[in-house]
Amino acid sequence: MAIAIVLIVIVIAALAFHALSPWWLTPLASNWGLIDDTLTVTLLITGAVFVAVNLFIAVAVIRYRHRHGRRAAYEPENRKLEHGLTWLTAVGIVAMLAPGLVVYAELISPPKDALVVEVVGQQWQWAYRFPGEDGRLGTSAMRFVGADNPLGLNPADPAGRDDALAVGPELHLPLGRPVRVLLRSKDVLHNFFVPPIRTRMDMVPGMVTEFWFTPTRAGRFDILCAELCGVGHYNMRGVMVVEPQADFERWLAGLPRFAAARQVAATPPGGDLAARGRGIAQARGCFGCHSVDGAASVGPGWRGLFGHEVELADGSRLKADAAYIAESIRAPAAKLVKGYPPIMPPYALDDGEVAAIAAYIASLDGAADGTR
Amino acid sequence: MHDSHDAPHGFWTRYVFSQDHKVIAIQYTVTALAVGLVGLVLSNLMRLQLGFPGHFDFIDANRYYQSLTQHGMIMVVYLLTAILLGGFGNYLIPLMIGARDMVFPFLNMLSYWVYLVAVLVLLASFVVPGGPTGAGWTLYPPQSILPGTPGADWGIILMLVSLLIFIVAATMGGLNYVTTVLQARAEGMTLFRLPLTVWGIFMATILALFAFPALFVSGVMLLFDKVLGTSFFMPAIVSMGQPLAYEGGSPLLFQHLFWFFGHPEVYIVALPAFGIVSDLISTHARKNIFGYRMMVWAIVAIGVLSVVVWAHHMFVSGMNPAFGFFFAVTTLIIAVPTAIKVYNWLLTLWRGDIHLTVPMLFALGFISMFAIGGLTGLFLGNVSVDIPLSDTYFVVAHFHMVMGVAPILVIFGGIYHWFPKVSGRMMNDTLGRWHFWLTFVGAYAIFFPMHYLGFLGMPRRYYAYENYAFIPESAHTLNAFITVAALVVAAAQLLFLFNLAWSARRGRLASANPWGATTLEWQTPDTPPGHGNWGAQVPVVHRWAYEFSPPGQARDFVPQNAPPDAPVE
Amino acid sequence: MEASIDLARPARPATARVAVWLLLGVVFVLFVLCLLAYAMRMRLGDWRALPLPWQLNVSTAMLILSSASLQWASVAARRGGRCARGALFAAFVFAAAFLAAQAWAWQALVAQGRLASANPSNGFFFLLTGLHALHVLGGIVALLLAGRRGERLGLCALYWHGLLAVWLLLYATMAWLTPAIVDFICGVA
Amino acid sequence: MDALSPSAGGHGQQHPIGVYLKVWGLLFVLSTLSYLVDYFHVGGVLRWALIVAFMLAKAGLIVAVFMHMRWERRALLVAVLLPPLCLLVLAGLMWAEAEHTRQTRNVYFVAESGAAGHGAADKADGAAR
Ligand code: HEA
Ligand code: HEA
Ligand code: HEC
Ligand code: CUA
Ligand SMILES: [Cu+2]
Repeated sequence: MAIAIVLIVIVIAALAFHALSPWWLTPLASNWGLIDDTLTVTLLITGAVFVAVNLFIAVAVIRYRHRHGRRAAYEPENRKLEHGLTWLTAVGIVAMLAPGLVVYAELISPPKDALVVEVVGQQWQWAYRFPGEDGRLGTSAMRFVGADNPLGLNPADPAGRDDALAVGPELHLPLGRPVRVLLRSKDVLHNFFVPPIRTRMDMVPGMVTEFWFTPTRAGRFDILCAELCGVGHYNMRGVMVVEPQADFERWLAGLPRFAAARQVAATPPGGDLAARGRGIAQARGCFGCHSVDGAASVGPGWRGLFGHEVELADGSRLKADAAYIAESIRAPAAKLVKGYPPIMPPYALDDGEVAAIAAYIASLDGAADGTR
Repeated sequence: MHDSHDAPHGFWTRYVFSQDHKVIAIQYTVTALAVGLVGLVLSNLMRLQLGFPGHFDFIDANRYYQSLTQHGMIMVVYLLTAILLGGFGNYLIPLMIGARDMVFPFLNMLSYWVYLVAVLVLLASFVVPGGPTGAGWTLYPPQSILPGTPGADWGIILMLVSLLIFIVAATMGGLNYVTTVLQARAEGMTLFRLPLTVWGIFMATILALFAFPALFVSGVMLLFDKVLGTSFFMPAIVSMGQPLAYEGGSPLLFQHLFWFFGHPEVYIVALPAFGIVSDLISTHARKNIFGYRMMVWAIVAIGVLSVVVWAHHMFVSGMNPAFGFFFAVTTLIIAVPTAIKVYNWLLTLWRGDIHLTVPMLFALGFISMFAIGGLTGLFLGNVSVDIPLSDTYFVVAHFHMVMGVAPILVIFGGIYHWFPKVSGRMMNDTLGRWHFWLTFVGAYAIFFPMHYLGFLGMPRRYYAYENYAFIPESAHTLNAFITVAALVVAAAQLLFLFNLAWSARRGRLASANPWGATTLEWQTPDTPPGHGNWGAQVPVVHRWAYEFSPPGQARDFVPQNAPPDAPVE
Repeated sequence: MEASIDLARPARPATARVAVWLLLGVVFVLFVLCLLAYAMRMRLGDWRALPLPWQLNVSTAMLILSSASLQWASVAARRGGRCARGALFAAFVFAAAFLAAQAWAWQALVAQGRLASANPSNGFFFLLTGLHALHVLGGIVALLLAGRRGERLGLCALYWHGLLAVWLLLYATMAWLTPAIVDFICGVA
Repeated sequence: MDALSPSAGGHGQQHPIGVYLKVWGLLFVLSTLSYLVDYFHVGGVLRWALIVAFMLAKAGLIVAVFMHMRWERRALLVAVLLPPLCLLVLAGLMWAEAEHTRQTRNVYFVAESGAAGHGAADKADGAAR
């Protein structure tokens, strides 16, 4: 008996929860209202079945619970009933599936005139690339990745020379124009997920995946990584800024082009040491775990590190000098910083590179340079 | 493989290295529940972090991902698969089909000990340097074998080795169960007179035999990639700034192999639960199961179809987009035989004589949980609706309702139901009811709201959700609520453990057939059944397993082995 | 099933046969899945066919001989013939020779520097031969336990023939399967 | 007493309509599968192998059920025949999948460095497309 009441209460509570809950789909910001509609159709059908099933149990328990002298009916099967229910279910399924497939067909056929943007993932940061004037993205390969070429573009491909690079969390897109997003990863699986645009796709190393949408609402949207990619997964943040075409073009124009960026980054050692250090840290993926604004993320932040006291896991303290930094890079497990897990992989960098990184970390002090 | 198989005498051969299926079943069950408890504790560690982020600093990101992975893997493989096939399968198959034991008792024993080794290797990964792997239970490469993932050195290797060992154990057991069902049925026990429990376990075992090789292959290949540096799954990669020597492989290949195993796996744990719950409902509603043949065919159809739906886990994986159509269609087709099962359970209740015993409560709870979990599966199976929901808490809610809670409820129901046969004593009713209510209502409280976090877009496998603009403060409050509910439910399991331990020694003595059930296991001459199960004579079967309340009979059930001419008074 | 509890009866031969067939089914699925992965991986561009070491011909011959001897042994044992012991011994020797020849092939490849990691085709070679050798090894253990009774030898022989079939399939695939053939089968131009 | 009838009562030989429905559903699925063979442009020998396999399965089902072959055999037949069939499906799909991956590589990536192995990084002819 109690079970009948509880089931009825559960149904009522579920409906009330649905009606009153403040948690629901984020407001739509793309053309994919169709997905929301399909979801609503599915919700209505399944919701009705949910209510029906629970109420049926409740009624059955109330009517047919054991009482003295009651005896169950003997009824091995009832073909007409089973027949009918099977058809009913089939109809329900078709009602959900048909619209779903229609929408899917559209989801996988991007319009021809879409703006192409490439998103490149790496543990735990984002980078973006737009085609230059020729409207084409250059080819790439992992073997080209280096300090001066973080996205691994093919230097010999003329189509890639004018590609605009945005290395960092921020992606700008023009309002109202279809965007075809090509996705690529340098290391592991990631997933480009912006809840308000609904559609998304995994980023798979070794291949290029894609999806498309049209932004319909201006604003700043969180970009999340929605495929487990290691300890920093939950912290792989990006921002998608949707803005009018003119603003977007201004932003795009300000981006470095591949060929030019390479020249700058290739400053020979002995030039600005700290800048070289920054390049190395960028290429080696240090920023996946270390921020430079002093905030702690997966690893300790670098601002205010050099020359200051560090508390180690064993309680001892020491001053962070160049030797300590070198050791931290080459044998991170030797001296663990308090409050952090021993997850940093050892890096076999040569003395020059280590010195450059140390110089860069030192340069972060006192907000002298305003990096980021 | 031994020639003689007399009733064993010594302590060791009787209780430890026993070849008796009943003892092996208990060993499997106890071991599985023990690791299950570890899995439960891990889930609460995760919940503590999610509900009260930052308050418990021993749960850092590494530990979180390790808990997540081990929780998922333990629950799915080492608890559910092991307890349903190794525990329930072992105990019930021979008894229900009227056999004296499994056809290969020695192999059966070996299967348990190999399973135990798999468990120990798994647990060993908790103490190796770097800890257990934190790659998620799906173990997707490249991430699972690269730095940046906890346990990427020792942890993942031990995880894979443990899985391979587990598969060996499952195969040994599986060959045994299938052959036993095919070859050792008592006279008169046709396939279409088998209790649905046996059907469910039988089909699940066939699925296991053909699906586990896929996991085996992907596991071995992943080990090769990790240890020998081959590039089966690994393309050219720059990891943490270091170019690696891999080249040309495809991570998608692993995902296909994994899910070619993974989806049948979820039905491997669902089908036995379907079978068991059918028997519970029929017995405690004193009514024949409605549409028995349909139920059998539904089990077969689900088993078959479940092998061609795997890529519904990969709708956003970047696979060939044309596959979406195929897999959406096959996935939703599976809902039809599943729906038939739900209808037939419901129709079995209708016009029944429902005894609200503890096993029946768990069975009813199962229907409710399973229905909602299955229905949310339809969102996910419908490609375009899956795209926004994939890898969010909606998926977490779906699979906990349908797999995390529903079969667990059946396992509890089954334990309350068969405990009198296993131990000769009844379990305590009051404690059982408390256990049910806390678990059932608590599980709703934990997992129902998660669907809404999923709609909101909260991704799963997140250690923390700080500073995301689209997540309102209220969502964090909700998470705290869920955590509290999870702690309560976990604590409620202590009632169950206490009840088990206490009833085994002090429980009320049970009669041979306390529920008035028709199936053979209740008709044994001794309770608990002795060595060889049947005394001098194996039973002869005269009817199906659901002869409840037949017209013109004084009693409301007729055992399967009661002779047709002499109705039981 | 009369008075005495007949648990002493070993599994009926028919029963054991069902189990061995099932086992062969599982083994077959296992290797077919490997070959599926093989075919898919082959497609991905960086594949270079591995020139198979000539030792494989030796090992193939050994496995065929072993299989035949075991069949002979099982038939002879069932008839109560005397040659059973000799044939059984031969089966062991040939099986061991098979493993030795496989190991020799491995060693030859390693000596040429063709390690598993050099190319996916090498990786698959070691994977497939290794898994298969493990199955043969398992068979040898079972054979050791089987003794000399006819029906048990019959079961072992069945398993042996299964492994031989699997080996021939593996060998043929590694030797002759090219992307062009799969393209032809699948009709992709 | 009829050994095939589930209950002892006098239900006789009739097979419930549900079974026919079920089988009908299966037949429908098989037909869909044969149709999908065309949809995915599977060709060559595999195409005919698949189509024939599906046809045989259908014929088998019809013989077994609508022609009342023994129920038990059928259950086993289904359980034993279908896994290989499913493997065939897997085979076809995997091949299509590899093709898809290779296509994206050909379009977007510079060709792998080829037989020389890695290291020889500069064989970068953009003509690879
Ligand atoms: C016991 C385990 C179990 C079971 C039975 C199911 C059953 C189903 N599952 Fe679930 N699933 C999992 C365990 C399970 N699942 C797990 C573990 C995962 C996540 C793995 C991971 O990523 O970690 C998952 C993930 C998962 C996904 C991938 C989501 C994603 O990652 O994006 C999908 C997508 O299609 C899916 C679909 C379904 C469907 C359609 C069913 C169907 O079989 C359900 C059928 C049941 C019903 C439909 C309800 C009863 C029917 C009625 C009451 C009749 C009325 C109905 C109508 C009129 C329509 N599941
Ligand atoms: C059978 C499977 C099963 C079960 C029972 C559970 C039980 C629970 N799970 Fe689990 N969970 C998984 C399978 C399961 N889970 C899987 C596969 C994943 C995915 C992993 C991944 O992403 O890689 C996952 C992930 C997962 C997450 C997602 C984390 C993330 O994505 O970041 C969360 C978060 O809340 C969670 C919570 C819980 C809770 C609170 C419980 C419970 O506390 C619920 C309430 C408790 C019960 C209903 C009783 C359970 C009883 C037992 C387990 C028997 C124990 C033994 C005895 C009593 C003797 N689980
Ligand atoms: C996987 C994440 C990760 C990556 C990638 C990473 N680190 Fe770290 N790093 C950490 C963690 C965690 C700590 C703190 C624990 C410790 O000392 O090992 C740390 C500590 C350090 C320290 C000591 C900082 C202090 O506050 O005392 C230095 C210096 C450092 N890392 C430099 C680097 C450099 C340079 C790189 C790239 C070449 C790098 N790290 C890449 C995680 C990472
Ligand atoms: Cu990147 Cu998760
Ligand atoms: Cu699935």
